[in-house]
Amino acid sequence: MADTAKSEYRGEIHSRQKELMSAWYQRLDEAARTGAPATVELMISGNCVELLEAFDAVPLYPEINALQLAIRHQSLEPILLAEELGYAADNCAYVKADIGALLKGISPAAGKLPKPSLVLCNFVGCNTYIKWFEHAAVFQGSPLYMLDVPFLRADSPSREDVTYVVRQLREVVKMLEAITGRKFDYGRFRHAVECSRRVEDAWSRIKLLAQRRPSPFDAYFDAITLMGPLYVYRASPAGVEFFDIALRELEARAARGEGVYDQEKFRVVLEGPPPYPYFRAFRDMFAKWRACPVASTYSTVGGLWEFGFRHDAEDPFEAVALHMLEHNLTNRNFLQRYAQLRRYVEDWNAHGLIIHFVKSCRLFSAGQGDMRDYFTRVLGVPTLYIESDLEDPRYFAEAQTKNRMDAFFEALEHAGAHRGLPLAVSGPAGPHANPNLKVIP
Amino acid sequence: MIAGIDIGSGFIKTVILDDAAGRDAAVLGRGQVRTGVDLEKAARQALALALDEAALPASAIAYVATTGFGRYSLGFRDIQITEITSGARGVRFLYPGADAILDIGGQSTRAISLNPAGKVAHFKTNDKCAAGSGSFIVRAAKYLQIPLEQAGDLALQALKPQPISSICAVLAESEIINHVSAGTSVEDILCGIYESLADRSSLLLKRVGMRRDLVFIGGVARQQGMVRALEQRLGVRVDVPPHAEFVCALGAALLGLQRRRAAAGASMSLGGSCIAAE
Amino acid sequence: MRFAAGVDVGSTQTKAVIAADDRSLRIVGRALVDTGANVQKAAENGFLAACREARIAPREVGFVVGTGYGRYRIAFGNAQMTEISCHARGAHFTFPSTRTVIDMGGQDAKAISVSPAGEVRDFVMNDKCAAGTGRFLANAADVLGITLDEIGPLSLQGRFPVKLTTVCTVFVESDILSYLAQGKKPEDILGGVHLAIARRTVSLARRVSLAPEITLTGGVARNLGMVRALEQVLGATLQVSPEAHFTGAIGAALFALEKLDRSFESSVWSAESRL
Amino acid sequence: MRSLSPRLLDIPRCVELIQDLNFAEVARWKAEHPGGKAIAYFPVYAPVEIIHACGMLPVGLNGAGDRLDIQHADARFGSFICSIIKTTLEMAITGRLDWMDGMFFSTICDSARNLCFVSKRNFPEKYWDFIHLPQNAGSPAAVDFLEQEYRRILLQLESLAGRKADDDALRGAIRLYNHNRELLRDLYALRERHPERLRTWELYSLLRAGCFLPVETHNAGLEAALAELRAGAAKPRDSIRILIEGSFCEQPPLDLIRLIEEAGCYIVDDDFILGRRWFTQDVPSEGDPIRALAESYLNRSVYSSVRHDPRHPRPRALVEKARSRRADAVLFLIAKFCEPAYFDYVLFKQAVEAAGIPHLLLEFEEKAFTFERSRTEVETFVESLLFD
Ligand SMILES: Nc1ncnc2c1ncn2[C@@H]1O[C@H](COP(=O)(O)OP(=O)(O)O)[C@@H](O)[C@H]1O
Ligand SMILES: Nc1ncnc2c1ncn2[C@@H]1O[C@H](COP(=O)(O)OP(=O)(O)O)[C@@H](O)[C@H]1O
Ligand code: SF4
Ligand code: SF4
Ligand code: SF4
Repeated sequence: MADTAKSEYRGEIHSRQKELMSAWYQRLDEAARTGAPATVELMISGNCVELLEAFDAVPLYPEINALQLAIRHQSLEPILLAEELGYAADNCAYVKADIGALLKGISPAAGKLPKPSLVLCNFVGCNTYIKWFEHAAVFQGSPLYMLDVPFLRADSPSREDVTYVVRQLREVVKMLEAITGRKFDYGRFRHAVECSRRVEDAWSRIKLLAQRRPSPFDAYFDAITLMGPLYVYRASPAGVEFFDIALRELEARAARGEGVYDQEKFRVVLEGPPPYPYFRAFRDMFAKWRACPVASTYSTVGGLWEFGFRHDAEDPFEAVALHMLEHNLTNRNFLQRYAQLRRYVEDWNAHGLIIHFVKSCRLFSAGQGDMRDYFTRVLGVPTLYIESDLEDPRYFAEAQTKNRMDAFFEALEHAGAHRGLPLAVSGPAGPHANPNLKVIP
Repeated sequence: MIAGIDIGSGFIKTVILDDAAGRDAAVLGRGQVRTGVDLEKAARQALALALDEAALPASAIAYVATTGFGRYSLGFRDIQITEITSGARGVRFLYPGADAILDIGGQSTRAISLNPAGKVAHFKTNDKCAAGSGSFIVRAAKYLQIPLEQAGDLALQALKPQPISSICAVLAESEIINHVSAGTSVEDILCGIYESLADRSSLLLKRVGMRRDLVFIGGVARQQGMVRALEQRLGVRVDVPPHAEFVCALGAALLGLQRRRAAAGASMSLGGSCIAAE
Repeated sequence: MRFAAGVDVGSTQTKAVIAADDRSLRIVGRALVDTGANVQKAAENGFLAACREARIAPREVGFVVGTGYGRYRIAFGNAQMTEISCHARGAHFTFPSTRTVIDMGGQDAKAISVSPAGEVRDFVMNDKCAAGTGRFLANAADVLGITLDEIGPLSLQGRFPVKLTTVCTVFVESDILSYLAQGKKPEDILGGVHLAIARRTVSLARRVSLAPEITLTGGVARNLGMVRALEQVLGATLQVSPEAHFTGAIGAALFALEKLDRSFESSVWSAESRL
Repeated sequence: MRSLSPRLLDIPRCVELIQDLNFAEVARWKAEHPGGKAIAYFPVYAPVEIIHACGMLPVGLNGAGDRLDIQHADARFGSFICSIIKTTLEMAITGRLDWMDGMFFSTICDSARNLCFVSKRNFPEKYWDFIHLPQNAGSPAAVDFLEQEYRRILLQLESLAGRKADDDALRGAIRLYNHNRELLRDLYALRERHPERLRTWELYSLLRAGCFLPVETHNAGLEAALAELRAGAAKPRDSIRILIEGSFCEQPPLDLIRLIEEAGCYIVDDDFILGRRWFTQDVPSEGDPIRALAESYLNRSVYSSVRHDPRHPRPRALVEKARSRRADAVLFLIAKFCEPAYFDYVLFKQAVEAAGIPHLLLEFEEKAFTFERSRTEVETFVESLLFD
């Protein structure tokens, strides 16, 4: 569709992203063939890639593999294989696709995937991680370390929470020393943490660019392009370089007044992961209405930085622990997610909220009905609720989803939402800056 | 004589088995009637039809084994067995080396795998949803205005099968109608329906661990289009016994026979579980 | 005087309405035809019949908005809108104080929350399974051998509604048969059928906040038994207009009138409809 | 129905307690203890000793079964979410939990965790808390962390109660619950040896009734029941011995448990209401009680799908259990949409198959009220083991 081509920004970011990601897969392939470098299977959520960098170990993110399979329409086969093994129709399909692909030897890249030297379950929020990595360790015959991160049950973590995580991180260091045969290099660790800080700075500024009107950055679909390097290369100079380029490119775009849609009509906030098997079709539904996702919770699964948190090299262990405990979407509680979304609607000047319920993921989806109630009834934010899945193509009904999207945007259009909206300021706006947002008593 | 009565949601099927002939059992008569509101009455009718065919009086029946969803509803039964156990038994009798079974009836789809000894190893049944079962085809035939009996053969003549995306037996109607109005041939539509039903069945079969070939029973097994779609989808040989819809009734009769012999042979009754209800 | 039309091509029935605008808005023609196999034809027939009732020639109609599941198949339409927008609009026109619209059609059910100005705020629909839709009722009527017009009133006579074990439109047939076999009265069975659907619909509708006043639209609104069952489960009264079945078409006609009024900005869907 | 001890705790009374959505027993306790607080907890496990030591009544909520028509909760939790999440919320929305002063959730699954916070928004006047139960049992840091977590909870409860709970009160509570678990262990052992004497649905009723009663009352009732059962006798039935796995959180309907037994099964072990039987040995009642509770959680717990312990793989534990109970088969009785149970099923299945133990997977929903399909499946399973 012509509209989509227009909405999809292509710059140097994209070619660099491709290079980086294929270099990553090459290193994994190398590890599969030669046994080096060491590889650590890790979850994206609140990942501690800085620690790996200190050992020159390569992270292996099964979520990235699973989503690659889905985007390429290759997820159904491994999912079905996993279901033959006994996985339920209602288990997270990320897990099924990953385990199925593993057993079938399917790799999303040209090369092979290694048997990880360590399966490091950073249990950051999602309980499915525990099961997933238990199974991954069993099926691959790799050692498993369960890094237990206390859930964020208060506004911020307690001293005890931080101590607990730091103590475990030190146990991981011991394990990595044994596995890699290298001594832990504290200086390198600090350097890795410092790289992360710089990447996080750039990434945050990119996200804040989306407050402009028109937004030069699609914080949902385009954010995903940046998320691969963000998780794989965050703690390395390559990551710093990449994000510097990205920021420069997007700032230049903003300076020229270019937007994702030059005649941006609607601005929406997205909750929930995208339907990867129908990524393109879903994107088209936004393009049809020139609706730009200006902020999304999905892009904060790995880390939430736009509200200020940075890794601090002064106390690198504590910094990593704090990131895992507090500054990522999955370990934050559901009400903190409401607050995050509300802030997006307000400060990013959005017309409405789109909640994408994915059947696989209860972490994201369980309770989104209540979220909808809060946003429509309490805050008066126009909200669309749609259901499908992030990995399993059997749960996406294109015609029905399109019908719902059309109805939502028809309603916004009818209400004249796209007219008379003040230009967003470039810095963070104050509370309730958004005239679209009315708190209904 | 032993009677096996399968009280299905659509039809009641009865088989009369000869228990006199040494070790081998022989089917003497069959009867089938539509399941009405009064299950017992319909079952008696089916039994009467089978007795007619066997040219036997009602008094010749010494033992009655029931199966199917209405297995508990006959007062005059001696034993009741689930349709999965009896289907497996019937298939094992007809195909001693059978590996897996698919049984599609009016409202149900069942996949069964057998272990090398011929016992039920695993089974799966469809959920509280008629998607994928025989009534899907009954409805489709109605919308397409063709007799059900011809549906299977018509599908064999398809040139360009049109898949059906809706799994709901009811909502598929509009899709079928759309195909008709778009000028798609009845053959292509039917073939597409069979293909999507075969898709769904293959999922169930995978989950019970089907390995080699398949025996297909139940009313839908009479439809050649479905048989071919399954063969294509699964890439295995699909056997359909003659009188495929009577296999559960046959299996029930065989199990009845076995129990009767065991009871006659030993003073203590064996098995018994669900049977010897309190 | 200016005329505009709304054509709601539903899965089961096609509804067409002609709206006229001279100082006040009026509905001057309506028609109801079965959708059947030829969606395009049904839309055309419905539209022509509505013109006849309005005593105008088709070319006098300045703008036609199509809605319903077959909206993209209307050859003569000027634009399309979703049935959600149209039902909200139509219901708001009939009952300006309505805040929630429940639409029960042949193959789906939906609930829409509307603002005081008649804008859609939130909506839910159930459209992957025929359970709890008009088809469910039609099937029940079939099995019991009575007409659709009769089931509602009959269900109201049921004093001891049965508890259905399934909401599947196919399985309900055997459920009903087995209740008959147990000697249950048709009115009690129907009472159970209506209650089961009402429960299902209300629990769907609660996803939008269900603020009063609540309007029932769609073909099922003609079924008085369903209206009462819904009211019982909701614990509130429903507004039901005699035109309930035409609500979607009325909404579409009103949008069409608006398009006539404004030299409308080129919006996406109108651009697309010219493709 | 047999009556065990008319005065204290007979089976019909237990069934009544389980099915009472008005929680009359809790209301009575509150009336008898003016100012007393009732603290509910969501499955699977909660440190009831701490609640008790604060002078509060711990109430184990295990959903509402089929006695509640879900009208509101579906709108909050939607599709693909297990029943217990919805029945729990529905009870709260419809005012059935008004007696409750607070509620605990813990690290079992994502749905339950989100329910904790959704509840907090909808009922801000109550105390809601989430206990992080460590999943890294192998690390020495875990004990220290859990001890601190329990101290945090103790502080919260103390401020809610307006009184302190000293170590002696905690030790007293530990002893009471140790005794409770011992009685339950005895009942389980008795049923395992003589499944004809004590049906599982009866044992289940006795067990679950304890969720709504003060532990002292429950102990007395169990003692009487045990004495009576030890003396009793019954005719053995022709049944296969099965072990139930997977019902640790949402509970199967009582009728389903009955149906399984009627279809020809002796249930010789199960994981119903697992949290009340959490420890395999007594919690030490000497020394620091909070430390003892934390340390017991990590080192003396049953295996469970909601607790990761690298030292004791669950599949192996299941096979050992099946062997030691001389079970003919394993019945995986899993609540629909229960993700932890679904995941564990995969590895469990491999383990029991390797061990040559037949098994069946049966899904249920606590809100179900007809079981035709389940009946067919269980009967077929029994038939496949009995007929040859
Ligand atoms: N004459 C026929 N030719 C082809 N198919 C038939 C015929 N009669 C019935 N069927 C198919 O068989 C199904 C009924 O199968 P059956 O095994 O008897 O079901 P049940 O045991 O549920 O009553 C019907 O739904 C229909 O699809
Ligand atoms: N006279 C009537 N009495 C009762 N119910 C009716 C009547 N006419 C139609 N219906 C109900 O309305 C449904 C069709 O509703 P409609 O809104 O036209 O659906 P759709 O837009 O999907 O075609 C039918 O399935 C039927 O249940
Ligand atoms: S449940 Fe959600 S967060 Fe957890 S692994 Fe699956 S997709 Fe990821
Ligand atoms: S999808 Fe169709 S066949 Fe399945 S339960 Fe719903 S109405 Fe029945
Ligand atoms: S039944 Fe399973 S999914 Fe549901 S709350 Fe309990 S543990 Fe979680």
